[in-house]
Amino acid sequence: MSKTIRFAPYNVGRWLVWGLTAILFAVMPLIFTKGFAITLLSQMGIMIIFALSYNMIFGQGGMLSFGHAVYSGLGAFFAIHALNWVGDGRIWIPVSLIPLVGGLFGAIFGVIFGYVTTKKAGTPFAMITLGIGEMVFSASLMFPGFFGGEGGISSNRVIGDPFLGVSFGPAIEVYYLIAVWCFVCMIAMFAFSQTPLGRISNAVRDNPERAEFIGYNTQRVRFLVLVVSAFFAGISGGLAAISFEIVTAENVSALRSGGVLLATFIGGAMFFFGPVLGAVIFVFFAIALSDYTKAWQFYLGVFFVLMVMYAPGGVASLILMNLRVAKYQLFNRLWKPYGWLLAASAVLLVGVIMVIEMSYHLTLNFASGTQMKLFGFQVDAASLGVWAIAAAIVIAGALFFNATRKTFAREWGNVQARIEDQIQRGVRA
Amino acid sequence: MLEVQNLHAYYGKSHVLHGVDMAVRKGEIVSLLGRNGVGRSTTVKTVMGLVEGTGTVKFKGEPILGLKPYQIAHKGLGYVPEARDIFPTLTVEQNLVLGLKGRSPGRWSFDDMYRMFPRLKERQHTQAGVLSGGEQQMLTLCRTLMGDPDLIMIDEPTEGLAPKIVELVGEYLKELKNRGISVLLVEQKLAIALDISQRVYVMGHGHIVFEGTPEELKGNTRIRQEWLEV
Amino acid sequence: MEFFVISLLNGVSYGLLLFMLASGLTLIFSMMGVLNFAHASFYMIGAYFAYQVSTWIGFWPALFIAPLLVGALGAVVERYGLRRVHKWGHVPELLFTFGLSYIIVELVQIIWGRAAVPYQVPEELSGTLFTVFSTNFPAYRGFMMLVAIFMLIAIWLMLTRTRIGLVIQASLTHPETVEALGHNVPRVFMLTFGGGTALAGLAGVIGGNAYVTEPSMAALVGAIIFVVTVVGGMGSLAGAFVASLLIGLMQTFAIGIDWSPAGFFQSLGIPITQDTFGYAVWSLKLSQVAPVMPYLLLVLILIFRPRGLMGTREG
Amino acid sequence: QSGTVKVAWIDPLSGMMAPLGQNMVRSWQYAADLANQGKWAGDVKFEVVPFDNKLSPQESLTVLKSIIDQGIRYIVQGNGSGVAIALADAVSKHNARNPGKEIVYLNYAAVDPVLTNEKCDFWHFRIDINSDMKMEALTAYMEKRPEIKKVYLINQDYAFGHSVERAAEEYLKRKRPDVEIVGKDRHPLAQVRDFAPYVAKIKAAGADTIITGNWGADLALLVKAAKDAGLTANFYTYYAGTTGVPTAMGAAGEDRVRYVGYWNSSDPSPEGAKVVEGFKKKFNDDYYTMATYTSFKLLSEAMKKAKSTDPKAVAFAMEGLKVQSLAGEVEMRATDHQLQQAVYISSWQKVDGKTVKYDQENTGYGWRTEAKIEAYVASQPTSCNMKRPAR
Amino acid sequence: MNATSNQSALKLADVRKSFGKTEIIRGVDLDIRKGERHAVIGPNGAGKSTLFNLISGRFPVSSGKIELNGQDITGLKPFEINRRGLSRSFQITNIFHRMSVFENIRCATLYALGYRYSFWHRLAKLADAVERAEDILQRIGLQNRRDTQAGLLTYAEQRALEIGITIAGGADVILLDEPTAGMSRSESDHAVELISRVTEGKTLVMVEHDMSVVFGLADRISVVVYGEVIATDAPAGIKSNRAVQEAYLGTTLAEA
Ligand SMILES: Nc1ncnc2c1ncn2[C@@H]1O[C@H](COP(=O)(O)OP(=O)(O)OP(=O)(O)O)[C@@H](O)[C@H]1O
Ligand SMILES: Nc1ncnc2c1ncn2[C@@H]1O[C@H](COP(=O)(O)OP(=O)(O)OP(=O)(O)O)[C@@H](O)[C@H]1O
Ligand SMILES: CC(C)C[C@H](N)C(=O)O
Ligand SMILES: [Mg+2]
Ligand SMILES: [Mg+2]
Repeated sequence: MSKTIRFAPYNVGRWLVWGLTAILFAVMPLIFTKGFAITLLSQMGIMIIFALSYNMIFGQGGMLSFGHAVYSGLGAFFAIHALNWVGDGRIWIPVSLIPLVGGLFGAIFGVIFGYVTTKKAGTPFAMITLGIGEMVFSASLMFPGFFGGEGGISSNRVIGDPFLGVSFGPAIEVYYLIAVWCFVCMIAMFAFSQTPLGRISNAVRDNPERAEFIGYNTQRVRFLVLVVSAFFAGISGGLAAISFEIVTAENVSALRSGGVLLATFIGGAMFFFGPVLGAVIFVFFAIALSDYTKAWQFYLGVFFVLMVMYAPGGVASLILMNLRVAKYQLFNRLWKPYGWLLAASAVLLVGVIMVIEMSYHLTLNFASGTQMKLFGFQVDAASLGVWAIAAAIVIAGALFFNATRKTFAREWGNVQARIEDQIQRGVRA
Repeated sequence: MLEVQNLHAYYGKSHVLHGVDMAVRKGEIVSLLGRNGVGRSTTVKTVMGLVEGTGTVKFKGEPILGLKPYQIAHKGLGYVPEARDIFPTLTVEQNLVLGLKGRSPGRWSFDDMYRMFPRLKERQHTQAGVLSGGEQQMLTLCRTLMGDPDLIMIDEPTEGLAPKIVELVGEYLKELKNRGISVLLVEQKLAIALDISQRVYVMGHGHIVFEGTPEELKGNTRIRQEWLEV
Repeated sequence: MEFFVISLLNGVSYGLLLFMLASGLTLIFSMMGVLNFAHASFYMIGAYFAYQVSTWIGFWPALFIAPLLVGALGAVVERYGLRRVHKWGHVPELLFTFGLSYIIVELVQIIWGRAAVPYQVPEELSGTLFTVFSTNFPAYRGFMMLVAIFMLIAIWLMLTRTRIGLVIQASLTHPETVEALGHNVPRVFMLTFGGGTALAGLAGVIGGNAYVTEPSMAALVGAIIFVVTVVGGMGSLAGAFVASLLIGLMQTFAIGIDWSPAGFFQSLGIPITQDTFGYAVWSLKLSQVAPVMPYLLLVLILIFRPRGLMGTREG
Repeated sequence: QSGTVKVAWIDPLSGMMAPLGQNMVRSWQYAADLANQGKWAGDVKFEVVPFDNKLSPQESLTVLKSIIDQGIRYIVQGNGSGVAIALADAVSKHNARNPGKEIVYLNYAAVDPVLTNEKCDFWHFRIDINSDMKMEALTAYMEKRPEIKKVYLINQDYAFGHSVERAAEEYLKRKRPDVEIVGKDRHPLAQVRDFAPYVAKIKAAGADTIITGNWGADLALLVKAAKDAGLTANFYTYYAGTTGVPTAMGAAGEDRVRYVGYWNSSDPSPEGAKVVEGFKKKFNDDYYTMATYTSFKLLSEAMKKAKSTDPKAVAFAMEGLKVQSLAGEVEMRATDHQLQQAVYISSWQKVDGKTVKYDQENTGYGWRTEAKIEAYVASQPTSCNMKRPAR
Repeated sequence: MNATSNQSALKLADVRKSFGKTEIIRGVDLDIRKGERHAVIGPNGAGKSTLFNLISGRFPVSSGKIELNGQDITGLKPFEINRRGLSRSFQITNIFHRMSVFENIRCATLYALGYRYSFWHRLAKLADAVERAEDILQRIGLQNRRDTQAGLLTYAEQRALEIGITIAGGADVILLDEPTAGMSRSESDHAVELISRVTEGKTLVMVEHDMSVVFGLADRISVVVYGEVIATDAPAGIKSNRAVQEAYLGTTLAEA
């Protein structure tokens, strides 16, 4: 499960994957054209860069940071000031290159803070990053001149005359700007993981002491990786500045730092593509789901905790495990248990969602009465009958789930054992 | 005292013990010999409840298979794990304290331990993690003794010990026996095992392939060649 | 003088509250190696439970019942959550509690809403304890101090009179071996976590009505108590005590002092004006910097004395 | 014209200021009901859709995006000038980039003067009176009270708090040069849980009067800490009427707390009394955000005048419009979109049924009007240079 | 036997080390010649591993001086010492568990091949690193475990990998701490053979309790007792040394 993905040189698969990614970036907004979808996709692009940059230190480098938003956030602040300066005519940079300003300052702060934080590893590192994160956050409110105080700094990304018809006014133009940056950054970060420094950061993660005895200054390794990571984080901040046209203290807050950790872990920190999935899921929760339910943070939290408990390799590991099953052509044995399991989970989920949504409605939507829409039905959240139905569904779902879970676990175990067997035999052969 | 019948054990899906039968009587030293990886440690761990197994294990006539390790320990079975299972952040003395099951020491006192290995006395208040390999080995043995077991299962106690200390350990095991404690010794070093034990078992790939006295084993070149030597 | 005495009292009472929180965190960390990110969430739950119970049967029963309930909840969390994650190491454990803190806030909001609840200081304690010069010192703050000190003694007794600490520390690295020596490790873990969270719950009972009981109360102290535990030295109870008081006093006094570098230079006759380079920095008053000070302290400590004030080990 | 006009309400429903938000969203929905029942805008129905912005400017913009996606064209907001400035800016940009999809922003409580001066914008309308007008009135009242000698300024550290602090210093210096300002404090907005250290400081400074723009929990907790410590200074506030503060003041605040606003909900006109009573009956809560009433009046009249519910037409129609609020006639000044209305100063007193009719938060205390400054007196010039879109 | 020259590869002069109040290493002088295979033996807790830790820079010395190939390396960091041509293995296996066997070795070659902290080279294109790694895999006999995750290897394989990592950087002075500990007879015979093969032409210093290994490999032996070197001699001399017998070997020597 905790295997790093390895590509043979010039493998067709890699070209295919990158090619598909590029096509996906290009056609997504053509499929989902609503204004809302564009917002969602743009945010995903930004978050992908941020999460991948975080994973450079977390998954690849073994540094658990609680303050990564410092780099994206400070990058964003510098980017937005740069944007304003461009607007004032004080400097000239094309808007499309503003993210580079973010990246540059992200890296500069990576050098400054990283010098301090990377002296340590493990828990002390985590704690210092927490401290630095909080410190920068509090300090940001103390220097309103630069940070704009509670209201933050706003800007206007539409500057000067449109270039080739692109003014960056319409959201779709901003989306494509983000998409291009995101794609380039993804390739760059993947390439980084295939360099000596990238690989040595894996080594330092696994066993820092031993790394010292093969000639590496682990502190230097951590430092360099952090700076590179901060650079990409800064780029994501710069893109955020362009997309939102406002940067506030929240951009450097613990909430952001926590968010990127959540996203990365959910996606799967062990795999290069994990954080990409994580970012997509996270943004989906935070933006799409939040439009439908006030309880989205609850669902996100539960989802995260379940992942930690049952799939610490993240969504990516789940996918890879299933791909492995498919590769060994054992899926036919899993269809049925899977079907039952999913059916049971669906029932349970419906019940839980009913309970949660009705409770939320009762405590939070006091003003609009107790009537609410649930799965397309009009229900009265205060009526005992509806609660009884919900409870019944939850209980039935739980029993059903428990029953199917056991069969599934057994079959899954068998299948995995067979695969392992085959692998073993393959090695012997 | 300890009876093991038809014991099977698995790590995940890999079947490690394929029906082990053996017994240890009161007041004797029994050695369990065999090559690396045949499952000697696993046998002892299964008896102790650290690995799940099927079959029968009786201690003092009571079935103990399926009990939790701490319950088994309270029945008077002691276990000295393979090398370096000391608690690195605690001091030597605290390690020993944890060996105690109740409040009061049984047959053994701290002083007995320190007399046995004066080296430990010197390091009494040091963190156990920084002890040398050999010192750690001594500490594990003493820690289990503090719990006052009636039968003690020792997994490769001489590994990493200087030749001279190896001899010393042999002496102390005999001393245990004299105090009425049974010993199940898992060993690699034939010489010492044959020297001190009353009976020996030889294990090969998950089951017992030989049972007898040391003399019988010395005489049985076939077993020795097939299961012990290269 | 009046200002000094009152600030001292305020600082100490705030510091002691921090200590109540930090002690549970320290206990859990030093024994189980788990950095419990949800610790402040249990503090919050304590406050809400106390509020709920006190609306039914009054504050005094709540003072005892609420921490017990929180402790039971903590034990359940350990039994069915943490224990499962334990085998994957400390980072997943930490992340588990991190995720838990998200869930707890949401649950609290589902049950009690997003606004503050009216959890009040009981009648008996709402008066004035004594008057310093012309300022009143509220009785409730005195009560807070008393509970904290009582708790400190209780923990100290438990740790010195029992072997629990040793068992847990040993189980961190070699749980199987400890179990083979005859200790019921899972139960001890459960009790420790339950105990630590109960302490947080007690702090919630006391702090909830002294300050405000609302859903962001956890996030607000969360970071600070980490500062306390790290500055004091991770795993050191004495350190947590000293650091709590230090930070409590530091924050209280800092708010009250308007000293700034600019003022200092001006009193030396060096003019500092709007146009001076770095005016934004020079003109910062201590009272404005107050929120950053704990974190600055944390970073400095970690750089120059990574073990913390009284800690024995790094990390 | 007919149909339903959705009005998005963007303010905090979570965090320290949530109680305030809850009270206000109720007020908005209540006022919408009044407008709908009274057919103020003919067949047009209003629907208030609440959005929680957690008091954060950034979150507000995210919320604004989804409001735009949902096709809502009217937004109202009030809690926090920081949020207001960000929203006004974002609305202005959106409207410029998306002609035909404009949004109108009614600001019902964010009173930083810049919004109707340097940063004024065609799409922004302020229904409250701005901070400088309030301070002008407050200091005029203080001018006649010689017992005021030492003043302490404590404010929230953000746009609005700064404007209160600045205005207080400036106007006091002009009107009462003898008054000494013994201390100034800015504390983080909606963060402080314990004001005891601040109170100790105020005490040490020997202040007899406190001027503060604090609102909601920030004022309630300040008052509570002052009460606990036995501080005897008088409070001159902007928002002692906001949710939570009356309870905190209780009897201890009698005659010691004053507040400046655009209405007195304890002593309203007969029309106002109906609203206050109806609201109390429905929610067991106090109606004090009179701007909700005025806002629907303005919108309704403007829609009738423009014969359209299109935001652009309505915005133009609102300019210079005069309507009846619960405190008399008010006018939306065209030059800066600052509503011109009277200013009230009231003090915290026992309910007596005559001058103090309704109590607040069931404390038995309410507001007694001390002074009323008519709109034309309270009015101030503006530096606004409004850019209007082509009609 | 290796060809030994008279130049010294590693030279310790009055090296001392205390932990707290206890002095563990109490003035050790040692001169190991280039190309020599040197064994360090001694009772448990004598300070052998500590000595290794001092030489390799894991702990700072309390006093004394250590020279590597004539250069003073006292007080340098482990990675600095490694870069000067000294590499060590550990008594407790110390590998990169989550990486493949091949990656373990390749990482160990990178610094020495001059790629240092590069993030402008592509690993897959570094022919020299790949070549050297493959070669070492061959030599330690793990080529058919090339892509296995290191943590999944058997104990003996991990020990072999440990040695592979140690020699991969091409250091000319190699320290091995109990390379055959925990191995069965046959495995340790295999290990001895492996060690003598891969350290061909290099200077080797090792700690070992297994006398058959020691006497099979070493050109010279030093005996450490209580933090002091009580004897340094050829194997035959050590075997017959009374003091050594008393302090360390005991009577079992006959069987070894
Ligand atoms: N935790 C485990 N998971 C999977 N397989 C294991 C585990 N522990 C041991 N094994 C395997 O079980 C078999 C028996 O192991 P065991 O430790 O009992 O052997 P042993 O006879 O004690 O040998 P040694 O001399 O190495 O101690 C070996 O093949 C080993 O690889
Ligand atoms: N960090 C440390 N702090 C305190 N004492 C230490 C430390 N490291 C080692 N020691 C002590 O130094 C002594 C020598 O330890 P060392 O590990 O060097 O022995 P050794 O010769 O390698 O023994 P073995 O053959 O048993 O491995 C031991 O008594 C040990 O307890
Ligand atoms: C709701 C109000 C109290 C907001 C405050 N007047 C401000 O301008 O920020
Ligand atoms: Mg074994
Ligand atoms: Mg050693």
